[in-house]
Amino acid sequence: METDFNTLQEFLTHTKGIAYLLIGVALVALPLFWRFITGRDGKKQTF
Amino acid sequence: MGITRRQFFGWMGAAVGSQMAFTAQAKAAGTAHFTGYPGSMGVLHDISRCIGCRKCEAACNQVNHLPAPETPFDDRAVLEKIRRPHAAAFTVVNQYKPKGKPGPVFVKTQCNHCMEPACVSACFVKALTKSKTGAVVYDASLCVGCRYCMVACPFNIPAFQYHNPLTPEITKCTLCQPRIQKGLRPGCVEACPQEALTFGKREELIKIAKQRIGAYPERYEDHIYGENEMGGCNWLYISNTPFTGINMREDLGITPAPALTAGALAAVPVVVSLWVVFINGLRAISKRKEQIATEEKSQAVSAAVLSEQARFNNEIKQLKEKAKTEKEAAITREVKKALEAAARGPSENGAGQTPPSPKPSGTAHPEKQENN
Amino acid sequence: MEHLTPTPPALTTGRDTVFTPFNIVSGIIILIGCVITVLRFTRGIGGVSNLNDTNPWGLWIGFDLYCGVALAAGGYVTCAACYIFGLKQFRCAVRPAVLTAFLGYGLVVFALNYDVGRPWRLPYPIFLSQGTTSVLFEVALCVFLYLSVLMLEFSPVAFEWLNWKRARYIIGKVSMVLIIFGIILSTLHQSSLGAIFLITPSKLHPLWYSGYLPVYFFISSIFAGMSMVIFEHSLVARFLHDKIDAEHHLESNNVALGFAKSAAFLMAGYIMIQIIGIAIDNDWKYLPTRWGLWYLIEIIGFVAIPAILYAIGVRERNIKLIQRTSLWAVLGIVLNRLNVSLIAFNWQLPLNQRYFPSFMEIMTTIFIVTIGVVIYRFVVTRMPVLYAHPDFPDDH
Amino acid sequence: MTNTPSTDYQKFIFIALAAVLLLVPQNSAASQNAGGPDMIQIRLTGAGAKHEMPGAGFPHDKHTAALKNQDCSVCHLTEKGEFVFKFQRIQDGGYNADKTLYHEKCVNCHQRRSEKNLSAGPLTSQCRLCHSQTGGNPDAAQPVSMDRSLHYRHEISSAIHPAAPGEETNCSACHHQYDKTLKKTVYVKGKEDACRYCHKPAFTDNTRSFQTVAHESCLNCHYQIRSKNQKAGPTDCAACHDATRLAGIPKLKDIPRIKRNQPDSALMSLWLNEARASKKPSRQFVNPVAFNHKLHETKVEHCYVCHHASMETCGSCHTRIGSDKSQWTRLDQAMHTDVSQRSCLGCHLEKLKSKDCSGCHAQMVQPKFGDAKCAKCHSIPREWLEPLPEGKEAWARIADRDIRLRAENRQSATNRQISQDQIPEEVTIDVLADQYKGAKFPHRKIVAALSERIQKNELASAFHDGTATICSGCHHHSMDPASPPKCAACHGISKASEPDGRPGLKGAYHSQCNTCHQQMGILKPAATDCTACHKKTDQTSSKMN
Repeated sequence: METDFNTLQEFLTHTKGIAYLLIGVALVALPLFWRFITGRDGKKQTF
Repeated sequence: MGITRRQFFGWMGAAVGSQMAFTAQAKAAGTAHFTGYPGSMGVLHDISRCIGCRKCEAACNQVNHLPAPETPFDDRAVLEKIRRPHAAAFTVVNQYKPKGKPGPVFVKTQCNHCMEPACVSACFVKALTKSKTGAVVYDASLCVGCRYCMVACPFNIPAFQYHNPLTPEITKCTLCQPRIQKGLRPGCVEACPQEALTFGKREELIKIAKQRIGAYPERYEDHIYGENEMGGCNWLYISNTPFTGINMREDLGITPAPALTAGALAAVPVVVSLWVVFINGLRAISKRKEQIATEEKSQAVSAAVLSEQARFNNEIKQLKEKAKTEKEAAITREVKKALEAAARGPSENGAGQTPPSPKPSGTAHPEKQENN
Repeated sequence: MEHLTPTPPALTTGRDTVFTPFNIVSGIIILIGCVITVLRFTRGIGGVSNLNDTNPWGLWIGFDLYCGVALAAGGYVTCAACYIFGLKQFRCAVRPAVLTAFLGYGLVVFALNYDVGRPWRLPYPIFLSQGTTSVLFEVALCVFLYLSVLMLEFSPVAFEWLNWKRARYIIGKVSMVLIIFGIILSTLHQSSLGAIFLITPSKLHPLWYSGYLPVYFFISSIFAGMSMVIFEHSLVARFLHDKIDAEHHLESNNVALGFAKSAAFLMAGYIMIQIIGIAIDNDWKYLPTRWGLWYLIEIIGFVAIPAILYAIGVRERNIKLIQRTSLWAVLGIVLNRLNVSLIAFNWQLPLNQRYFPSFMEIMTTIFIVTIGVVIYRFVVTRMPVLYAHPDFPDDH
Repeated sequence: MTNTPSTDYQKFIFIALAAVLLLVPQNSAASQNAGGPDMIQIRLTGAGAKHEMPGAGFPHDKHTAALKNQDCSVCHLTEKGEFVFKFQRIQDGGYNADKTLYHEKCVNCHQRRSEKNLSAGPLTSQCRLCHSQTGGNPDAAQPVSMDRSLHYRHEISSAIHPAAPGEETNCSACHHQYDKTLKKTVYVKGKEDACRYCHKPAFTDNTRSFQTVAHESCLNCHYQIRSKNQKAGPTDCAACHDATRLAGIPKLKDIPRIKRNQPDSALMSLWLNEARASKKPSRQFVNPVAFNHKLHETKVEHCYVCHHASMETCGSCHTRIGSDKSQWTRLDQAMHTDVSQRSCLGCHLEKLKSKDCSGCHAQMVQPKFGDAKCAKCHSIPREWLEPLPEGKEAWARIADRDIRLRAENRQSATNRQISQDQIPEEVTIDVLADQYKGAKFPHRKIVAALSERIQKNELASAFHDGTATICSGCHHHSMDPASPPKCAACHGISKASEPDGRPGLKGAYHSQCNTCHQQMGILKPAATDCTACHKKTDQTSSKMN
């Protein structure tokens, strides 16, 4: 996998691609973590 | 170079972390400076040499199999009007008559093949890519036809087949990428009788340009157009007249186009992550408020109940006391009566009857109190 | 299910004859639209529009997309107010707002089919080749996802109408997730529509070009959404009053007051950041020019004045004034979006190289708006949008 | 981008709405004030100046034309019998006073005239008609030059009278010096200087600016002569400042020299000066230059071209180490800089840009100081200076001798030129013929034409003194220009330029021919008319795919 970039465009294509993946990760992981935090607060909280 | 779908999914795992943080050679955004593909090719257009013969236009037309023009290429009357590249011509030569110049000046216009192209940065399907040869290459098989590349291009180069209803394409100079890959020079360069166009490695071209400006300081403007404009171009220009006077904007700045939107795009993941946090937080707060409100309400209710009960008990107590005293009084009275009666004789019957207890008022029911 | 709705008198007369004035006018427009559609796909974009190589984007992007998306912001704004900030009194405004947003986005995508060269490739950026460095990629992704989310958000209404209780129950379960998704996606692409023009500092007039463009677009979309909700309610109250149940009727005034208050304050903040933007880029010198005058007309005439009128309306509880102001504010947003995408774009070009939409472009836009109105009318006269469904009371 | 008028109209409305033209008030004024050479921009400065409006544009000739039968006194006051060319005042009265003055007097006059139905300027309510952003057009007003021709006409004019009667020449009518002890200007014969030495661009040291002087002195004189019904110089703006009218001023030929005791020739050498002063033979630095002053006088418009700060010799300020008067520019720097027209090298390089020279020279790398052939000017041989010449005459003799020798050299150079039979009559250039046939190049004819131009020019013939110097115009870098190698020997036949920037053969041919034709103004055949030089072949296209 290429790690050395010659153009800003190449560099950004690479990093923005990862950023979009991380968005997906954030959307799943953060709510789950919130669920974990509030898991014992009481019955029936969606998040 | 680009991200393939396999890579995309490949990164899904732990690779993401290592990619970002631990690759030693990878340049970090803060200090990164990119100098383009080493050895990429370009063309130096010496405007002072151009005579406006339109041989380059003819060659371009022939090389790219474009439709024949309305007027033949040796008809110079078209130069009377300023033209721009369009679907049927990837390059055009324009004639300008700048102030203080005895004769006209001719400028060839085509894709400048930017080092950091705005069109490539803008394309949302990667139909435009920057090739290692220096060419900005268009892939019609991906193009949706959104024309954002045309909006983004600071030089107004990409054109569109507006009259093709179903399969319109973006058209622009290809730097003759297929010819370059065969080791040939671009068609226009080959056709130029004046050698106003010089094809070569970009680094070499800059040296040649500097050499010419140094050798003929009186003839040339001391500026290589395209050396730094919008992060630099693979197509370079030197001129014997100020560029602004020949429709070449000198106010474009040196910021490469991708850098203009990089910041806004960088905000996207941050906004998403923090929105998730904030929205949850806000909801939690408003829920908690609701909860507290409910609790306070029920507390208030039970407090009210308690105080009412106390009042009731008190009343009962008072009534009881009253009843007691009344009873006692009655007893005493009855006893007295009985004694009197006994004294008079046992002739009457109702003597043993208890007095009626006072009926508690309707306030006694705690459940009903809530409805008040 | 018709019997469930309060029977509207207007509709009863409508049943007798199809040729109501509304139907005739919209019918003609739709007919013209169909003709243009055929022309568009036989003669090409150039055959029906004045778009050219120097002005690649015209009315279809400037109005249909830019204004359409901004005015559909009511959906996420109302959802956020109701479910995130817990302002329950806005609950009755949610469904109409979501419907408007759904229609708005649907029509935006519909309009894109005219504007892009090969519309059937519109899914390409999402499924085939991701140009991650493009702001347009982000917009495309967001619009695609948000349209899906809006469809799901709106689906309960359809399910109630169709009386699909099971589906209605399932969708009710995930409604909160949908709402949060909707808000995030809206935030992103409302601002990204501004970010689209970040790449054109040399073409967009400096008074409109700013590094803050995404922020401007986001903030203005919020009060655009609020104004649109108020405006829509005033229209509904006038033309579809028989569709509104008592609760909605009562609450719509509260909605107007609440949104007008927030919008006024947001507009003040928006003006502030506009001024800051000018200061940051040192664009003062452009203010005493003709473009500066035009800019001031937009900012003072269509933001500051509506903000003040909203404020007065709220203080004096003058619903009429608020409703009238909402139209003004909506026009202001339209003006702003047109300025950024069309009027102040390519401002340095001489007049004869500037763009003006063709008749057919304008007709296409009118056609698309008409479709929106027709569908809206169709939906609210049949589905439980403006009133609570008796079988599903007080849900959501 | 083609537009029918109707869409243009639509666009106009659209943009007009967008730009809200209706609120911008200055359109009509702009066109009126675009201005010719007579447009004066009135913009008051001074204490308390508040510019609420842009300056006012004042079309002077329009006013003189409108007041055709009246003289300058309508607007200008006189002092000591001469007009002061300020409006209605002798001296500036400060910003506010002058502002009021302009507003009252201008508008009153306009008012009076409009009441009489005469043509009149803007009135009180029409501020923007005068105060527009666009007053004055810098390109319209050209400076007039008192060149040798015009100077001579003033010298011999019988209408002009010298300051003191009995003087033979008119010099004293204009030239003067300020005598500090007498505190007045006096005329000193033989010490006439250029006006600009004292009259600077702005008012300095109690001396009027050059512009003021030029107007007050010239115009008053013209006016007075005319009032005696004699033929006089012009008094309208355009006559001196309009490009076309300036070009129409007749130029005299064979103008006699200006007489100011200047030498015919001068020996330029500072070390020699020093050696003479100390009477000691000095170590020679570089051979002195014999300067043909008389010849150079005819090549420039006026003395001021070279004598830019005084009529003294160059060396009086530009000393060997420079002086504060020369801002530490040494003589050698002053004479060899290529950025100033006052230096020898700068002026000679400028001459290379003329049509006759630039055909070859525009394509040559511009010579730098170090590349110049020093001995061409520094030509006085050492032995002529031994023993050290004593006295002015001895110096002049040496200079004259050198100048004479150079003239002889020029003559013999013409004779030495390459003989006609050495020059091929016609050359066919067809190495690269494909789409077009080879070009027939009339070699001898072209050499003859160039030689003729060289011989007509003293400077050119002085420098083209080698047998075959002319050949190197095209056959550059050739070791023996008389028998040059083929162009293809150095210029690659592969159609591509070399990495060092050397053009390929096709580029070399075309740019050589075309550049020369364009530079020399030979527009036929046109550079783009391929078939004027080449016959088309049947092969319709070059090998390209």
